[in-house]
Amino acid sequence: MTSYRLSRGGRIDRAKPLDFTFDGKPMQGLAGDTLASALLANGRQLVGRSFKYHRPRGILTAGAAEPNALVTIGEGGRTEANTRATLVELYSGLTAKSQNRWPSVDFDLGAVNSLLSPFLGAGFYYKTFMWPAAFWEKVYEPIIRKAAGLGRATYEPDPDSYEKCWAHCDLLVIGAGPTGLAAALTAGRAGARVILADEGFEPGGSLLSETAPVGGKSASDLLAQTLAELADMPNVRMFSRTTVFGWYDGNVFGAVESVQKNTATVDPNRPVERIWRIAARQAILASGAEERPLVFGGNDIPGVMMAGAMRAYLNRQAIAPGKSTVIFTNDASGYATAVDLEAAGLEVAAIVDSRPDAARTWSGKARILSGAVVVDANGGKSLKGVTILNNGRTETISADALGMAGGWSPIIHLACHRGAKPVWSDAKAAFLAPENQEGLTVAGAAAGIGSTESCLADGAGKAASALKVLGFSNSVAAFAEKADTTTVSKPLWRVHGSKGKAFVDYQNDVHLKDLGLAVSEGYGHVELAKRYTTNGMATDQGKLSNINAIGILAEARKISLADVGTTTFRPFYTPLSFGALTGASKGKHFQPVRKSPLHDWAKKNGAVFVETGLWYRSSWFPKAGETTWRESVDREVLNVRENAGICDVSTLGKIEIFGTDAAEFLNRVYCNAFLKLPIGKARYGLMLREDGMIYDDGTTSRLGENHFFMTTTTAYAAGVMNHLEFCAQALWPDLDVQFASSTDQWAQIAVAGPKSRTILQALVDEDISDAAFPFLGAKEVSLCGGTLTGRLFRISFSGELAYELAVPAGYGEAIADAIMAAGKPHGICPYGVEALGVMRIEKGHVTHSEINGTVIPSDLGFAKMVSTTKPDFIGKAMLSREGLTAEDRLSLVGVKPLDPATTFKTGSHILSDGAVPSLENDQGYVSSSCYSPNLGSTIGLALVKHGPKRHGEHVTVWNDLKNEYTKAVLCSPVFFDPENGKLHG
Amino acid sequence: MASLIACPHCGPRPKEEFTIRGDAGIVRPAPDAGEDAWHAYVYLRDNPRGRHKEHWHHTSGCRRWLVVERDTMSHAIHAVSDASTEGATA
Amino acid sequence: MADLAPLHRPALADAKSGSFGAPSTGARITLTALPEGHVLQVLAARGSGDLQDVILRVSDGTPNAVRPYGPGQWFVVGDAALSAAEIFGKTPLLDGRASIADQGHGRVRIGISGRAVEIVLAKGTAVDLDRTKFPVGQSAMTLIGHISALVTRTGTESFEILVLRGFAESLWDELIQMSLEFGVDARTVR
Amino acid sequence: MRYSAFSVFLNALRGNKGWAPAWRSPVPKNRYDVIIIGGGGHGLATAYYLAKEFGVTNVAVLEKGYIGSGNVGRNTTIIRSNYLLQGNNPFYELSMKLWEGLEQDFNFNAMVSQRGVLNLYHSDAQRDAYTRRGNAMRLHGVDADLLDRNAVRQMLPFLDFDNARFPIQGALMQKRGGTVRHDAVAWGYARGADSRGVDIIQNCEVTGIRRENGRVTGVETSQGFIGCGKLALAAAGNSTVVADMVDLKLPIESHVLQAFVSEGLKPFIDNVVTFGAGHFYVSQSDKGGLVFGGDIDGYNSYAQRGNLATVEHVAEAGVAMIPALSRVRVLRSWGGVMDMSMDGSPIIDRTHIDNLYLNAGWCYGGFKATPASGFCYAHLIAKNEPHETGRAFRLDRFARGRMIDEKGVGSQPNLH
Repeated sequence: MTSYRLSRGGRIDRAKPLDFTFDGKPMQGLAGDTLASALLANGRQLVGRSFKYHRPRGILTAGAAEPNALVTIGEGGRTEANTRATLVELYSGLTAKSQNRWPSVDFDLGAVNSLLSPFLGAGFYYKTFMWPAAFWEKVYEPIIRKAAGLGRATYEPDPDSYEKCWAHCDLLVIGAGPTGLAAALTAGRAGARVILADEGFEPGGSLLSETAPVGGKSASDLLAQTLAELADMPNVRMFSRTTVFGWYDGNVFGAVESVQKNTATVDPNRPVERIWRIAARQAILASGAEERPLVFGGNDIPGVMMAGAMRAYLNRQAIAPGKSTVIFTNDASGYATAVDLEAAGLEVAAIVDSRPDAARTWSGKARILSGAVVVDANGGKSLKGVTILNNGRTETISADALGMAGGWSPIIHLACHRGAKPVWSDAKAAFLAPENQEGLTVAGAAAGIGSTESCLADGAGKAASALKVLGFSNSVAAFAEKADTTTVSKPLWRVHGSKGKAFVDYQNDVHLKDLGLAVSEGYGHVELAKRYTTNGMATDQGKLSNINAIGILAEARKISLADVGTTTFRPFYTPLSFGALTGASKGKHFQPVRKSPLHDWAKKNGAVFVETGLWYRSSWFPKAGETTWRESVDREVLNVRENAGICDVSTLGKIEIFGTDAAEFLNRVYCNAFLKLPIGKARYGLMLREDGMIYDDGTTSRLGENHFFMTTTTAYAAGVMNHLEFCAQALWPDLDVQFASSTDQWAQIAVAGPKSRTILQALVDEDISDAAFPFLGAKEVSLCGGTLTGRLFRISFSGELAYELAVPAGYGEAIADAIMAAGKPHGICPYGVEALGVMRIEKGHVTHSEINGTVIPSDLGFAKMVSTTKPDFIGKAMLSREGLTAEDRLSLVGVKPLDPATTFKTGSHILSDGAVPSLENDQGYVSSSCYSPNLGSTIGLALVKHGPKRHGEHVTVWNDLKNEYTKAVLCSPVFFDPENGKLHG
Repeated sequence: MASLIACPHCGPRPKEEFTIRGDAGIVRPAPDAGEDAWHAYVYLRDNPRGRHKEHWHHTSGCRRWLVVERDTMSHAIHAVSDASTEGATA
Repeated sequence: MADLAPLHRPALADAKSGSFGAPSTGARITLTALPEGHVLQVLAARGSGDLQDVILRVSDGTPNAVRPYGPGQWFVVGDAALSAAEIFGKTPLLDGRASIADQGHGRVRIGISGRAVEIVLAKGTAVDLDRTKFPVGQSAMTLIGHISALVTRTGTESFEILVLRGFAESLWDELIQMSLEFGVDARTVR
Repeated sequence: MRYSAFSVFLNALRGNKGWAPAWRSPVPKNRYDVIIIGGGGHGLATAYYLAKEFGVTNVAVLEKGYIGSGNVGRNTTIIRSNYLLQGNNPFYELSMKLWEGLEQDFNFNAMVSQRGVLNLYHSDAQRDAYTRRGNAMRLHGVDADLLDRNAVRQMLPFLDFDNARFPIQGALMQKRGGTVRHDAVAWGYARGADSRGVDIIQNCEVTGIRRENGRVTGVETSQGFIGCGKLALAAAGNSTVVADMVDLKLPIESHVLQAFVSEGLKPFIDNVVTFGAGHFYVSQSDKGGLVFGGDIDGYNSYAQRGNLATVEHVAEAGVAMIPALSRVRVLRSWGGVMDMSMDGSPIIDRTHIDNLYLNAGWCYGGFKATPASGFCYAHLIAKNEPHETGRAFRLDRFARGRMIDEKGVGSQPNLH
């Protein structure tokens, strides 16, 4: 046969040819083709090689269950491996390549594995490759890994965009076949908000390939009329090319829409794929049924195809499966295909029906063999003929196509995503979804219904029922009730007497004998058999293979299918790209950016930024001529201690606290006293967790009788706010206290250094002399001649005379500029978080480097802050436990090298002088360290056993990762100005 | 679960808007309740298969702490209420 | 002592401005940085009862000025900037039944409108914005993508979004991205 | 029958008809010296070591489903011993040493593959924390290397180095870390235990624990009453359910953790890599699937399934780390029930009942611990004395204030 495309028929547009390539070879298809149908039209039956034995494989199905026709499509960053040719809508410029073959799909050296197949049975790798032990990783595993896998993924970045979207509806209808269309029509007419989702590029499902009349009309007319009516309803949304992949709690469905996968010219303004999260009040699953393959020798030879797929290709794309087709069936579907083949003028060599009493009126030309089976298909890279066992006699018929019709399995995947187990039905000879699941009804072929007319009726009827639940009282089913009269035949799980390999799971090359071996070795449980043989674990998730495997296991174990049961259906129904799941949150947009109101001010001043959570903070401000970051930081530190510096601390968490019980509340959430904090004063507070560990620290100021202003660390701002709300709402709802996060309201500026007061006084209207505004003062101030109100706090992290000035964020930059201007004559400089860190370490101030969730106040020298008089505060009760009062807890000390020319790093461990390195001898670790330009040495804070008692002890600071072993001495953590002389300036 | 939680103040909202703290069936003991009571409060959990009350914070919504009664087997949500009205009975 | 009034820097001063995305004209989205006037966060005291009418007293009386986002919690917004003293002056109007936190700089208002505005916002929020469920005047504090914001319907095809200042530019960029398929005109200049 | 290349060859010639069941399906005896509740990795390993190392062979493992149906069959297969704290570090290193000789020991190829585990860091604070951790590992003789950005880039050039929201600064690497074929671990231990006389009883759900005079005398099961001398719990996510039968309240919550696998690919990523700026870890299985996971969903659950939001977070972190994942398709997700303890570390201890033993609280780290957990638990059961290495995993450590909290997040299990 020169062309497999018939000259007439189909739903293709013969006026629209589309050029594409397969393995580099130019080919042409038509609009309305899938890649699979286009390949078939070009006479390309062999499209891939199997996973293990590298057997030649052709196209088996016309849909999502396809196990064989996996190809790599696209180029560069658009390369997509393992793409089902049956689902790809053909477009001009498509490039497709076969996979898992070398050098080519027609001549694949890997096929030698077929010869070794007796040694490569299920689980053989668990029994060998163990000697010599080192060989597994060096020899065996690399070979296995190279051989395994399917397609090759690209390392190039994806040039396209993706997005996610929410949708809401009264009724979600999954599948736009006859059942789904009837359901959508019923709900649409009732005025409900309907979403109808279908994975195909053309809605209609089985109606697209149905040739028999439906309810007195042609299927295509019925389809056209229904779609036209739905299109006119504003309350109905049609999602084409949209696969519903998962059913989640709260009746939320995940769906993926293929927006621009059908074009080589992608519009950058639109995503290529879009994830829908559909919140549906009710849903109808109208996903149809999957035809079962038959398990006989050589059932994987290219040319063997599902009978229903054959019919779909014939009627939708006008594709002939071959010159001479044999149908192997135990179901009516085989006959429907035969009818259509003959109607198209194609030869049907025989209909092999395994049922002895196949009493079907057959008026076609083809010969019927009742009670017969195909035991073996013959051929290599294409089908040559079939061997038939007919009442004890074998017979060979030559044929180049074989259609398999083993009966239908309802597609109930989604209905089982929330834990429900499928239920075996003897009447339907199928696993059905359990009934009465809230929010989801299974309808039509997915519920085991056979005829198209009954599916229409079922879809309409179940939609009407769902609408009733939703309160649409007067809905009318769009199609009248119609009893299903289709008879279900006894499934044929396997054919006995095959000579060739009879495949159960095509893609993973699991054949009949593998399942037998699993049972005899004790892996007969359906889950163990799956794991041992890998049946159902391929990219098709066993859509074709699982049911036959269960039948075969049942036979081998001599129990019923119901007792064997199924493996668990889990999301996703079909594989889903990382890109779609990620949406727009990629690259620099992985997480949002949070910018300080002084970000642009810092940029203007040359800051180098560092990511701090979602914020960017200024690290340091290099000046011309400075070549290392240390140079800049040292200068900033020395300048602050000598003159003054300005630092953006806007990222600290800031919380306004209101209420008549605000003071009482703070007294309970801090371990130190807050009840009597005077108005106009700030206090350092330590917040514990209920288990006694320090949670966060910060200063809280009283701005009014019932108004406090709390600051938190940058990292814990959100956590502290949640914690306060928990305490107020869940623990002590009787207290009158409210919170407003004002982190973003204020630009907060630290001005530190001996000249800070002089500089600030230039902006602040009120007197801020030491007498008027002493250490820990906190008040609203008038700025710039009364043009602005800010808040001034006399607090210090650097140990210098220092202030923090908060101004409304929009004025932050102007005020920072004004401070810089006022400070210029005094030598002010901007400083970043690095210099801030150096100064706080010099002063022995802790941060979350020390407050790491495992320290209690006494570990950090805060024992005296813990109130002994307050009746209750968070964390009080657990502090007295033995482990929290133990002598040997890691506690804060300073550490510095004996030789200032040597250094050490944070994360180094502390060993007693001369001790052998071991965990037993571990004394603690360096939690923070820096170079102190004031001391001319590296200094560190460390958490060390018995820390405070060991000042003066010589130790080794051990950093084996860097081969750095520094002799050092433990000391007070306060390295600089221990008398706090500078603080009071 | 928790694809959607029906916040009593805001209506159904997705899990992403919430912060989960955990067991809401335990009551903070009196300060002097003793070591065992405090140990039980901070560390021991019922962890039932079935209905379970939990504290969920509608962090990206109304910022209220809620008590969500949820089934740990089916993920069905039976009740959602504001933690303050749940009060000390939680 | 400097007595020059300091210059106000809008949060979206440097944000992307102009026309982006599809050239279509029918369903274009307009994104507008609204005036950084006043934003008052009003918090009811414990047991203060129904405060709906009381809250109105501190608003400028324009439609949709009062935006509830939870029990006893409102944002009151308006185009006029208010000084600290003016805000302080409003507190007595609440009869001690609620407190006011000035958020005039902490939160930024963005207007978004166009025929496709519901579709665009559905790319960020799980709130059902169908106009029958979310009529004009309705507000919801919700996540838009990864950012929390208060969404208010101000018209059949227009919404306002109130977002933390630090996230404003990030959200602005995301809203542009979400609108590309319809085409978007982004205006940062008031 | 001993497994070997030779036996595979010989059986192939005989049509693979000579293979015996990997383990028996015995009818339960009336009484065992030791009953282990839970036929997962830890239960089976415990039985194996009880028989092999301590000569205790009159042992039954009771499994309510099929063996390996819990977390050993649904994890991301990673092994490592990169722990920080003294209670954990030697224990996980013991486990690593047992992994290294496991296959030859139990004659089953579990595909232990020391591909190297890299934990990326993206900030100075993370680097410092990894410096502390790496040095703690080295103090115990565990291999650890701190790589800078360039070294990571040479190994894994396809990570996002140029356009990342949180740029990669380096990684802590444990070369000896890697992956193991998870199901095979359960099967190897089961086969090894069975061949030493242990009865593995599947489809046997424990419904009650019988006690007399303050001691356990046996268990009620779906297959009837079975007596025992000692009872050992190894029920992972269902630990509190079993402990409830003896009114033992545990510092444990059960949470769902999802894991994922992609479609099969030709070799794509060689190591185990964890993202430091989000929750994501990935490796590639011998079959070609990318096996990956993220954080727990955050709420109590026994449902073995999770929600879509977590799936999306995991994918977002994955693409942030490896942009080329964008066009790779995720095949399947599943969920395990994690016995999350209050400090993130496990419990191997005696209980208030003399002959009742507890092994629980593995959080999501139970798989890598399987050999050492089995070994130390067997020691405890056989000798009534904790093994030196697992001594810190006491049940009363919370009451005593001796938590082993690697993350420092305290008694909130969904943060561990």
